[in-house]
Amino acid sequence: MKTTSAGLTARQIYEQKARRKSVAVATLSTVVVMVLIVILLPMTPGWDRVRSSFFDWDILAKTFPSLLSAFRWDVAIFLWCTPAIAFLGLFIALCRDARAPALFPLRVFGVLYTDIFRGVPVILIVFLIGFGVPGLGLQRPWNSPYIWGSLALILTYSAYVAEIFRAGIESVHESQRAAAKSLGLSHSDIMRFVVLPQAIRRVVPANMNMLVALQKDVALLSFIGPVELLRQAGVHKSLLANFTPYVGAAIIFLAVTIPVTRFADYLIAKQNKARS
Amino acid sequence: MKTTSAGLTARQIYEQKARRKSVAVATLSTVVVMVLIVILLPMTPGWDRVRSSFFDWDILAKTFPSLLSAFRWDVAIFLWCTPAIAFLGLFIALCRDARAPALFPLRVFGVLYTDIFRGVPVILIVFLIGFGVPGLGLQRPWNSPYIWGSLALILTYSAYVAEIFRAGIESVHESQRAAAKSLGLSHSDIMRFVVLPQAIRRVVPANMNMLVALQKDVALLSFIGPVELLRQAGVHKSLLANFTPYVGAAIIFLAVTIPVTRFADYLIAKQNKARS
Amino acid sequence: DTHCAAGKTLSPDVLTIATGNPAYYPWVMDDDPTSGAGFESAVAYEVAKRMGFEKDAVVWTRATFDQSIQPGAKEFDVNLQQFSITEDREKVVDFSEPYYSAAMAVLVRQPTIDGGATAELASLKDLKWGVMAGTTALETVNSAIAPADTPLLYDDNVNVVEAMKANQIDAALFDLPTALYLSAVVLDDGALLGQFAADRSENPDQFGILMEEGSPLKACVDEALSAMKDDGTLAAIEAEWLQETTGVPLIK
Amino acid sequence: MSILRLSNVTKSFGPTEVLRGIDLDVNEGEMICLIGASGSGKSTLLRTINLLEPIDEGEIRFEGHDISLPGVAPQPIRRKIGLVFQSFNLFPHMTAVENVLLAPSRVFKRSRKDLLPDVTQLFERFNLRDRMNAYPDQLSGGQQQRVAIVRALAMQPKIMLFDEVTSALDPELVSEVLETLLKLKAQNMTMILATHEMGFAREAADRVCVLDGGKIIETGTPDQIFNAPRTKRAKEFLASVL
Amino acid sequence: MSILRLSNVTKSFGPTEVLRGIDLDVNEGEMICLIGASGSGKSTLLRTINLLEPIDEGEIRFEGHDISLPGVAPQPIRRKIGLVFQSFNLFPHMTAVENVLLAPSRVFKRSRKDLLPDVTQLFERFNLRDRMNAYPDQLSGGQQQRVAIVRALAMQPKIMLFDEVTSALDPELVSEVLETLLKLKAQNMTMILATHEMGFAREAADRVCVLDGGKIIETGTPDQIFNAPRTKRAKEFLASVL
Ligand SMILES: Nc1ncnc2c1ncn2[C@@H]1O[C@H](COP(=O)(O)OP(=O)(O)OP(=O)(O)O)[C@@H](O)[C@H]1O
Ligand SMILES: Nc1ncnc2c1ncn2[C@@H]1O[C@H](COP(=O)(O)OP(=O)(O)OP(=O)(O)O)[C@@H](O)[C@H]1O
Ligand SMILES: [Mg+2]
Ligand SMILES: [Mg+2]
Repeated sequence: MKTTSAGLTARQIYEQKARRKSVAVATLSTVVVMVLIVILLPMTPGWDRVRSSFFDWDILAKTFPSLLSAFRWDVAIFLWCTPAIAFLGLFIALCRDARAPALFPLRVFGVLYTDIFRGVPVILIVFLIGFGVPGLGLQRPWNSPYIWGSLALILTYSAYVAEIFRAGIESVHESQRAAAKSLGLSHSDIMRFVVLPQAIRRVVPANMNMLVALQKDVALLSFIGPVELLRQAGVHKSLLANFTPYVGAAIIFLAVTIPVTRFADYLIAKQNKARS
Repeated sequence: MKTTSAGLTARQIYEQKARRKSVAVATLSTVVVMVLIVILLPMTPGWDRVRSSFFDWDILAKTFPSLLSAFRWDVAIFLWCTPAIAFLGLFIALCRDARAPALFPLRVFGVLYTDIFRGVPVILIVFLIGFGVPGLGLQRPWNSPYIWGSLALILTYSAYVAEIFRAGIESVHESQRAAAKSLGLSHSDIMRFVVLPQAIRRVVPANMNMLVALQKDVALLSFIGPVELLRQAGVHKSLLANFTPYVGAAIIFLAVTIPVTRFADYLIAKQNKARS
Repeated sequence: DTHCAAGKTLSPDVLTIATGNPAYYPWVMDDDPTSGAGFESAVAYEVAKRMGFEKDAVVWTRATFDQSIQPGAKEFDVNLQQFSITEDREKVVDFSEPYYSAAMAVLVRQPTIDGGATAELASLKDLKWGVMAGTTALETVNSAIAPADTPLLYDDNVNVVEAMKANQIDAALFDLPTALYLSAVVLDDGALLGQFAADRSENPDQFGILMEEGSPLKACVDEALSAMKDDGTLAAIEAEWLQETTGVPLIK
Repeated sequence: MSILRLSNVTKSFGPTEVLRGIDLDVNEGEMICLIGASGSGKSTLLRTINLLEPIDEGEIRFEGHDISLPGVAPQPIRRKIGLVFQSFNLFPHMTAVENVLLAPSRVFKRSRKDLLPDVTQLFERFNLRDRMNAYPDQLSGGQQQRVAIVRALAMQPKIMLFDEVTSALDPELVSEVLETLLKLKAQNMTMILATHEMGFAREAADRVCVLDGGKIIETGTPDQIFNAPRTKRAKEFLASVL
Repeated sequence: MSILRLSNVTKSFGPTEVLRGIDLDVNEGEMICLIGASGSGKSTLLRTINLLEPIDEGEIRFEGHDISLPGVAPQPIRRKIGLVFQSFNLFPHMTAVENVLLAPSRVFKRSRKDLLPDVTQLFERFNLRDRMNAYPDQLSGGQQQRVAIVRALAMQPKIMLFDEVTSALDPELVSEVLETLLKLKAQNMTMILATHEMGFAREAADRVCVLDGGKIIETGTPDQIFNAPRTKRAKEFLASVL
């Protein structure tokens, strides 16, 4: 094979051609599929009805601003729940890792806690705590559904986050602990300086995915009162008897969750690559 | 150190003592904590109210049979969704892995699919599909909320399961593919005989966790009509103005989810151990 | 200040009234309770006035149905949202005297009537029913009609109607004014198949104003309501906002 | 007679040039050892011959045809060129015999029953008869590598490539694998080995090539290379490992 | 003078006896090499000396005290006994100097500023001065192992244990680590090495112990062991690795 005048080898030229060809094929097949969808879908019998029920542009335009402003509640609830979840999750993870016999009740507590809160649907916890606890006779403002609904989310998610942290702690190779021990470091120093910093770093992507799930589950608070995005969409739906506001809500969720999910996927892929 | 007459070394005797001591300490501390809970809790001012609101034995006994019978719907929905999710999830995972240029639309479809269905709250998908599609003019029995609600779950969960499968496929070490390639096997044979069998085995625990999540999210179908466990508990709650039926529902969920979660955790731990 | 509610409200000199989110026609017109238009809105302002709160001393808030009938402290002084008075609920919240006795009406779509459904219990048994969960309508369906298929349950009116549009259910039971509104406005081909009269002895459905358990306002509200009944104001409001309902056949 | 001829083979990963003009002529029945520091390009070279990596420039002639030409279907070539890696060779979900049977049964479309006698004989020949039904994790590292060699042989390759097949093994297990290689040599198999086992290269190789920075800086008989290296880099490398 | 004396050290993992009565006497300034097949118990022996594994029977006397007695606090002992593993030694989230500073700053409660001059000197001594602020993954394998050695030395141990510190390294990197060990020997550090590097053991060890099945089957000067092994197992083992 000789280098040609353009500075490209015959192979590179061939590959360029092949690449151009495959781009062309890909474009063509994509266009064909798109055209089929765009032409065929409106030909289905119920299309008009579905379009006006789910994709009514005027309704979307009219309701979108209020949806956006309701979404601020989701964001706010999310923001105050996240640190609490991280903190509580780490605490529970450490409970489950406690080894001294006197701490046995802590370990049992950790196990029960994660079992219960991972085992019951979030929505049930939201109902139980969000409706139930304020019903015990708390006075305003301490009976706010924002407080107790958020607590329900915090309790549930910290159980998942605790398990993630625990997996992180266990994923730190035994020989790291052995190396730290062999230097004469104490148990707590080993956990604090050697194990946790590595564990927490490793579980960042998994925790990002939990954040996405949390962001979506904030919507469940709407069932106990707070007028956040989902409830606002539901109100519009009820008044307009049209489901387009739900589509608007879905768009808002996607705008937040896709980038974060993607970023988490990217981090996980990077980590897997670094590990292999 | 000498072996004693009982056949135990001094060290073993010491360790036996230490073990006995730590069991004693653990038991003692657990008992103390339990006693504190049992004695102190009923002394709190709101205890009577909590007990009658959440733990009313009569109400539990009265409502539990109907809760159990509603739970059969959860089980049934779960059972017919699971195979569909596994199948669709694997298909989407393979779509995302498609490499030929003519399959580019499939790849795009796979990406869009997982992004959308992982990004929107399940409850929204349930509303949109459960009410929307039957609205196209389907006749009974094809417009049943059981069918379309299940489809909503299937679509959502297969997006997650697809990502799990994809992670499994990617976790198969590159050199396994290389070894298969070097033997002259074709692309599809490599996927079928070498990659997938390993990938699927590896993601069993992760998929078990998805099953637990699915079992819990079946409850969301109640929002479009079906009277399953959560709805049945809600009805009792509204009419009796008492939260005990929710506690009953939580107990039923826990009875199913804890064993499965535990089993999945055990499998994951075993896998991690085998890998390190 | 001499009126009986003085000092008993959440915020001094202001009466906080809750309604649903959204609030439905004809109980509140255009989801705007402050207009005084709509039956419950009008009743609320009248009751408030008789308790010593002029129009500008009334503040509206919103609360979901479930949220309102939970035990515990409330975010409102009084709440009108078509709450049916029941014994179980009386244990955890307080209700005023009834301000409306609701007939319950069966909402269907025209094709169901064309399919042969009539206002007779036997015919109703074979329909597929949908009901709002958590309301007393469910008990009425189960006890009075006892349908062959278990009813499907929904969280709000529009979901019931949507299921009806999707042909997932044939019939739904609502209080008559709501049913009239849904059939006339929300459904293209809605119709009322029949009604259970308001003065029925079994499962009577009477709406009360809801207050926190042990609310000191209950006496004042009751006093205002009975005065309104006595001087015919309540009947006048009802006549103004709620349609004549005699056109709907009674269920046999 | 030359079975494989590389001329001016060049390969970059992005900006890093990994192979910088490799010329190599392999005769039938010859055993060639590639030695060189880590990162010098030994593995990459073997992978390009097996068409696992496309090359940028140059040509690879196998049985007279330029198999590096773009558009050449790789599968039929790969069957004739066996490749055994350092580790992760066997498919862990299949027994030894299933590992060996997979490729011939799929590629030649022959039934496993048909294939079994030949394959059993191969296992026999390499003293693995009694391990045929074991799963990879029930085999020692040395046994695993020998099964990998059997698997490649079952495709009846014309040439075998070995990429540091002993370097992941415990020292006591190295010799059994090296003996297997000697057995293959005795049967006149053409072989290219990338190896760190200098002792073995010295004793067994027909020719030794020293790679450095993606180039063959020296090639010759083991005697020439180990006793009288000509280039400075080769001298340094040999000093560091001997 | 004896600094470490093991008598009849016995250790099982469940049903498998891993150490079966080890007797070993280590004098100050001595360098002892443990050799033996994989699984013979070399690593376990070193780990028991560092109190990472409790023993079942026997005693371990360090500076005259039986440190294997149940109830002895392990931390103060471990400080005085440095241990370097085959790999995964360094804490990957800390730079080289942070790795080295962690233990002395926490254990001796001295400020990092206080410690820095001494530590810098250690880095200097082992030619790592310019790599002090690199993270482990920015270091070559050989550099990593040398930092691990520096980290152990920063605790001013009385004795250093090395567990196959070169076996995960590329061949060209082995020599720099072995040179470091020679440097330590020149400074009269007491050392026990488990190693597969027979050449090094032969040249550098004061004494070589051959382990087999959890027992020291032979011990003597390198000359005795490598040229005239007495036991049959030792002969076999040496034949397989030389
Ligand atoms: N897929 C790849 N992408 C980028 N760089 C690569 C890739 N594979 C190898 N390299 C680089 O190519 C160079 C040569 O690698 P190669 O594995 O061929 O060396 P080697 O001689 O086999 O070394 P070793 O003795 O460690 O196996 C190295 O610098 C390596 O980092
Ligand atoms: N934590 C453990 N649990 C159970 N068995 C173990 C454990 N650690 C080691 N063993 C077993 O003890 C025996 C001795 O292992 P050890 O690691 O001490 O050998 P070694 O001489 O260091 O071998 P190598 O040269 O492979 O490092 C082996 O059979 C091993 O499987
Ligand atoms: Mg290599
Ligand atoms: Mg070892």
